[in-house]
Amino acid sequence: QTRIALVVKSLGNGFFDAANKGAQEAAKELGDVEVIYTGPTTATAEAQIEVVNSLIAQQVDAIAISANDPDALVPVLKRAMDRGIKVISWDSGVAPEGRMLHLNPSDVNLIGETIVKLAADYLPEGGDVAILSAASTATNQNAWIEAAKKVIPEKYPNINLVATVYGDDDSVKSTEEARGLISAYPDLKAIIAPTTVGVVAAAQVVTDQDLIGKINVTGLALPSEFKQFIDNGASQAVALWNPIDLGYSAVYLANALVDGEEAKPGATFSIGKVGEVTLDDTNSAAMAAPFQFDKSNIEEFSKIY
Amino acid sequence: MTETSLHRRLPDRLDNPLKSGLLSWEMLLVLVAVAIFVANSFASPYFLNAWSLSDLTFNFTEKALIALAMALLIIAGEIDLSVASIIALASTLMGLALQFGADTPVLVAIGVGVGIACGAFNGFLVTGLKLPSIVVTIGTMSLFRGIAFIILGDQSYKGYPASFAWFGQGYVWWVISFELVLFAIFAVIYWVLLHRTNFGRRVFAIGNNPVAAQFSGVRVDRIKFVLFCLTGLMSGVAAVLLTARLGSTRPSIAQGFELDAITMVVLGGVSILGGAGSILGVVLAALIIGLVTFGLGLLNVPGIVMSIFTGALLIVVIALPILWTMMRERRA
Amino acid sequence: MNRLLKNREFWLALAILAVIVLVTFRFPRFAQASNLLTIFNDTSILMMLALGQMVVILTRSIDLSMAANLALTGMLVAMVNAAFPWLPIPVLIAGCILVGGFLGAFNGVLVWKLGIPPIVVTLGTLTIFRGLVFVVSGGAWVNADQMSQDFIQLQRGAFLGLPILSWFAIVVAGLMSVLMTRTPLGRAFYAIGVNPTASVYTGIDVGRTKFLAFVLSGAISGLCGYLWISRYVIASVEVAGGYELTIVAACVIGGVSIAGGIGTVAGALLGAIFLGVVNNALPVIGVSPFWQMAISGAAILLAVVLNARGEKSKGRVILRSAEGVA
Amino acid sequence: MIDPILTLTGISKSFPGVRALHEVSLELYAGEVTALIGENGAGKSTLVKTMTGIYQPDSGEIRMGGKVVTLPTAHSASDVGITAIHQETVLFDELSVAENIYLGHAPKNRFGLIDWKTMRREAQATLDSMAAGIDADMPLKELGIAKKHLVAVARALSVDAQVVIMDEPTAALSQKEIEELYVLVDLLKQDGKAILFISHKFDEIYRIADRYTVFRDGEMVGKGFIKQTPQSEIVKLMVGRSVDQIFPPRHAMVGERVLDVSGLSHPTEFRDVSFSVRRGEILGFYGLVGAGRSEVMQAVFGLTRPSAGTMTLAGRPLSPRSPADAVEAGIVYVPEERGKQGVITGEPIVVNVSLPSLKRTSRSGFLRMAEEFRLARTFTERLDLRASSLSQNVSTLSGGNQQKVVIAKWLATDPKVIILDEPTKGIDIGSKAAVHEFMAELVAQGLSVIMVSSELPEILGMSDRIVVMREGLVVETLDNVDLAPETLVRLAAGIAEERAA
Ligand SMILES: Nc1ncnc2c1ncn2[C@@H]1O[C@H](COP(=O)(O)OP(=O)(O)OP(=O)(O)O)[C@@H](O)[C@H]1O
Ligand SMILES: Nc1ncnc2c1ncn2[C@@H]1O[C@H](COP(=O)(O)OP(=O)(O)OP(=O)(O)O)[C@@H](O)[C@H]1O
Ligand SMILES: [Mg+2]
Ligand SMILES: [Mg+2]
Repeated sequence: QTRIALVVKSLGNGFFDAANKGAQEAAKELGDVEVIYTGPTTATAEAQIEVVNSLIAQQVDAIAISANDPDALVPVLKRAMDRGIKVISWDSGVAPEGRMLHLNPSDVNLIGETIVKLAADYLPEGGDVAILSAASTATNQNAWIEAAKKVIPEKYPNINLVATVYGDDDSVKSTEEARGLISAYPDLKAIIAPTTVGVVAAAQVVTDQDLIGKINVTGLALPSEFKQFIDNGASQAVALWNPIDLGYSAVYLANALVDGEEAKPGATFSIGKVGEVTLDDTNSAAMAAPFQFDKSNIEEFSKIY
Repeated sequence: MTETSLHRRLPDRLDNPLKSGLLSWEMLLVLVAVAIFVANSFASPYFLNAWSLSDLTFNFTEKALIALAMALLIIAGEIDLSVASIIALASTLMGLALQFGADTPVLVAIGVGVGIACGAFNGFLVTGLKLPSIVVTIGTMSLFRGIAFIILGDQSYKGYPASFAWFGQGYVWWVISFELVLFAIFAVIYWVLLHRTNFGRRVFAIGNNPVAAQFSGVRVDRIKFVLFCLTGLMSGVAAVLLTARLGSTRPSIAQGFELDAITMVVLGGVSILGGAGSILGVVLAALIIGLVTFGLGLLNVPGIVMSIFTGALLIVVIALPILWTMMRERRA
Repeated sequence: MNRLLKNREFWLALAILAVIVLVTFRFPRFAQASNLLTIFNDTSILMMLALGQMVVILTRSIDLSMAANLALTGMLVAMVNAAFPWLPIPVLIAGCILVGGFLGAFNGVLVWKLGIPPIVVTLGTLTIFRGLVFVVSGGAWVNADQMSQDFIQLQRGAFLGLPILSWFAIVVAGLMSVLMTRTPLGRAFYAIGVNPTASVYTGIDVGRTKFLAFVLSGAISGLCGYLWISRYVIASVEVAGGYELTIVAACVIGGVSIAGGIGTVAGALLGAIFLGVVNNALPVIGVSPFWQMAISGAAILLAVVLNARGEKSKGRVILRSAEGVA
Repeated sequence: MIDPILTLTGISKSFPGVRALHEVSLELYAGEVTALIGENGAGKSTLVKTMTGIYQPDSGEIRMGGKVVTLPTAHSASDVGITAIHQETVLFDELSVAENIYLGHAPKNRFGLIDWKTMRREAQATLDSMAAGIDADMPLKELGIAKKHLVAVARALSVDAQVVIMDEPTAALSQKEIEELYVLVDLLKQDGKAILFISHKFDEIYRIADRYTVFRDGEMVGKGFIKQTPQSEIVKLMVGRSVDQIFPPRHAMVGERVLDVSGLSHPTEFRDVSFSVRRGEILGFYGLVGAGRSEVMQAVFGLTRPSAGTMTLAGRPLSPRSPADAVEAGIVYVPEERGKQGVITGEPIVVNVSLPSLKRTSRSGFLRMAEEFRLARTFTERLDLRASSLSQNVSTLSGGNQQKVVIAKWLATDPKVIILDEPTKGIDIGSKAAVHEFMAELVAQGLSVIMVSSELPEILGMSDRIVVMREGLVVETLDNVDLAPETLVRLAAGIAEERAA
């Protein structure tokens, strides 16, 4: 039997629970694969290292991790690889030397562009926007924000990014930061929150302060958690990839490595119903473009994840 | 006094030290540790493996190093809640030095030096300005980590040299890691310091009764100051190890370490009111916490569930002797 | 006048005013009534918690389990609301206060009957309560979409122009100030902090009074559990993680002496507001959020140093000429 | 004959190791003052505490107006009408004077809330009726010890009680304040209250008491009407032996000056204190409790920094910044509060004794237990310490033996000057004599001794010279030859001065 550990940033997060659903599905399809869904309860690198340590001791066959820190986990994951464990990262990656391949939920540049586009689409005249991110150490968010900053002058010159703040994926901190943005930038037109925790907090603040219609909250959100804010108009549209597919793919990739396939630039892996992915020269692969949710489809998707 | 008075000879002690040693707190902790060890071996087939056991030690050595010095501080009746923040600041400044091309010895010196400086700052506020240590270190806890945030913001430092990484990842021999060896050495040093030197004797005296200790000519403030510096020093050492183990620095490093270290100290039989405790107890408590966490980890039980166990252990272990004497008194 | 200058609360209020004025120079909109009311509303929960903590600290104890208590009652009430959305909110709030009070009573009994130091008791229950959050919820979060609208909206309604949440803080502060200044129990909290031995001579049961202080802080934590969850509309294991020390910090800044016996309702409120203003003012004047932590740390230290200056006992007064000026 | 208001019968109370009260009885009558007399430690205060609900008697019965009452808390005592001024000040520094008076029985308004206005008014009225000259709004911590005592008196009077107990109420008061207290006692008598008055001062007792009861070693040994009993008889009852205490003969040769103190001052505690001690001399410090003698000694010992003044020890200037400095220079201090300042309870005898001498018993900083035991044995056996072993915890020793541990600790450091603050306070008569003998031996060996004591016989019996202090000032330094006890009492209480004025 192949044992694959799906390590997440923190337990309890709806996004990761959905990913686990996909992972279990993949395990069933592959047969003879057991998925161990685990992670710390606090989203810190140190806690995740303890989890990885115990997985190494259990001699699992593969670890698929969404990391709380791109660098701090490298040494322990290296040690895992030294002990013959296949290591991949997904969602939030680790530095290349700490994993064999990385599965991006989507193309980094594409996400960066999408989150800007979501705001710009509803701001024909342009205006001030601000970003409310997760932890300042979050790999994927930082990459997306970089990409977004690059795309603004090229494609959306009338969008003015005034600030980037960090809510640490903590609802209190995110709420406070959102309030801070609103009071510091009276002309703010949109808040972009590329994190499922932050986007809910920001939308709640906008709702509470009666700013619906004045400030549009957008970013990456889980439809089931976010539906009410599309409904009440605090947000016009948000985007996200399918976390179920993400977990599903991570298990497929990990299993492929366990079966002896090699992760090298240009290699192609097939992932069941999702199709196939090809590794780029940093051994990363990207899944589909983010999917957009608005009034027309949120109802339907909120029932799925 | 006068020639006529007949002196009775006072014996050194009445009871056999061996016997009282067997009935001690440490003995209880040893039994608990052995029981958990055996339980773990039965619960998981992966537990009894040299490498597993070696990996296990990484989970607690840094906290336990701090706990050694914290034990002395708590025995003296003070406390330091800022230790985790000292780690963050020391690590950040090491990372900063790295950007300027510092090599391994310099990095270590900076980590340890910053630790001592932070400890001295705490010590000055407590002994110089006569402020309660608990509120002082709640303040410096924010201050030290806050400075780390100011320096680093959302950035991180990485690219520590391999020779530096050895401190947190290297093995001295076979499965014996450098961290473990260092912890063993420090445990012995602190044991000697607390139980076999004048300094340790005075620490106990201060904790038992700071007023009487001062009235007996003990330089209470000076000793407390040194203890804060020692706690800072150990936080600096822990910062070196942790930074080396993670291979990178973020300002959020070592979050929550302070309460874990204090839990080890209290579970180790050190009285939070000061005046009593032993290094052996603290080492055993660290081991117990490490064993339980790792054992549950092998069963993929989340760490937080284990915190219920530690919390309950903490209370039960202190309540039991009290209940015991209460029951005996009632019977009498 | 002389009395006023010796008054800690007066100086703290002045400090807060100074911060507001300074920020307003850079940023006129800051001092607008609406913004100040928002800050007040944002700080409401911390204010209530600080009041609960103050009572415990007055009795020479400390309650490190308040945040974990809040998280546990918060998770419970969120789960109950998700399962039985028809239960009226006042019933839920009463339930929260009861559950929180019960958890506080657990602390209190250990302190009272077994004489275990409060810091050890609450360090233990801090981890136990938080672990229980995970156990009762199975680690799953309760999200906004699972909560009823009443549950979320209650504190957001307005009364006389103020959000209900602010009213909660005002009512709690009012009740607490009556309790602390006008009832024997309130005075007993002070008395056992100032001089436990003498308290016995005046007929105060020291252990029982401490127990009641823990029940009170627990009940307030429970109430805040509901308010917190419905405010941030998410219940998770991590709720208010590390907040216990923020609560203590608010008290310390507000001039509550960790040695017991000294502290007022106004002081604790101002301490909480000070933290609120600092946290709110920094982003507004464009100070990087990364400065927040260091600044609140420095503020705590400053407050401790200043309060200690005021408190420093001048020893006994033997010389007649020195009487009254001590 | 009238019936007593309050009757105690067969009251016993033991503490671990001490039998404080054994089958004692007591009656108090309306409109009369009963004096309770007994040596230190006779059990007087313990009885007061059992009558006010602070201690629970092990056996015995308390009747109030003929009915048996139980007093589980201090509240229940004031409910049945018993109030007390306790010996130690049991007040609250951080609270206002008014609240100190009314804590626990504050007036309430119709909503059941504390009525501060009434409370302040009534507190002020009570204070004014005593001519105390205290503002009820003041924080208590701003008052001196005498005024604090007046607040304690006011507190007792604020309870509407039939029985008023006063445990050494005059100990810290000046003569003028004492006179006012007498007036107050008379008023209470006229009101028909029963008063229990505890005092060591016979002039006082003969002045205001109607009856007396004498305790010795926790037992009631006699009672009667004061007017019909001569003082000598009462004293005989008290001590159970002839009055003259035997003090050891002195063979010391008084030599050159060892310690010189001049102009020592402190902002609030004492001013312009000067004295000197010679080799082989015992210098006595006399004064009422709270005269500031301890504070002066603690400044000499480096615990507090004086604001002015100089000290020289054996010709060399001395300015200790800490007790450690003082010990190194050769000055040691046996504090008044043994439990809090003297011994480290929770540690064994040997550790207590060796603590200041660790430098000598250790080798390069490492402990040598054998050396410590040798040192501890040498000095504790010299003092004839009663203990089962040197590893016995000091907290299990009796007060006198604890005192011996403290003295042993200091002798081991080989000091030049030893300061003893109330060295025989709370020590049984046998041990007292031992301590006195030992002091004589110390000076015979060439040490200088400073002895702070509030006990007249001790001061007169032991000292070569006597410094008298009052309210933080040195009033007089006298050679102890043919001194009348009255002279000292007058100086200490300030009577002479007031007459002159
Ligand atoms: N709480 C206590 N624990 C142990 N022993 C006590 C306690 N209180 C009093 N004692 C002992 O009981 C005995 C009687 O003490 P008490 O205070 O009643 O004496 P007293 O007659 O009031 O003396 P004084 O005149 O000095 O005030 C003493 O031996 C004392 O040491
Ligand atoms: N201002 C005060 N408030 C409360 N208690 C006081 C005050 N001043 C003195 N006391 C108490 O009175 C006792 C004696 O006071 P102090 O030591 O200052 O006087 P002293 O002259 O040294 O008397 P002695 O040493 O003979 O008791 C102490 O137990 C102290 O606690
Ligand atoms: Mg007495
Ligand atoms: Mg004294």
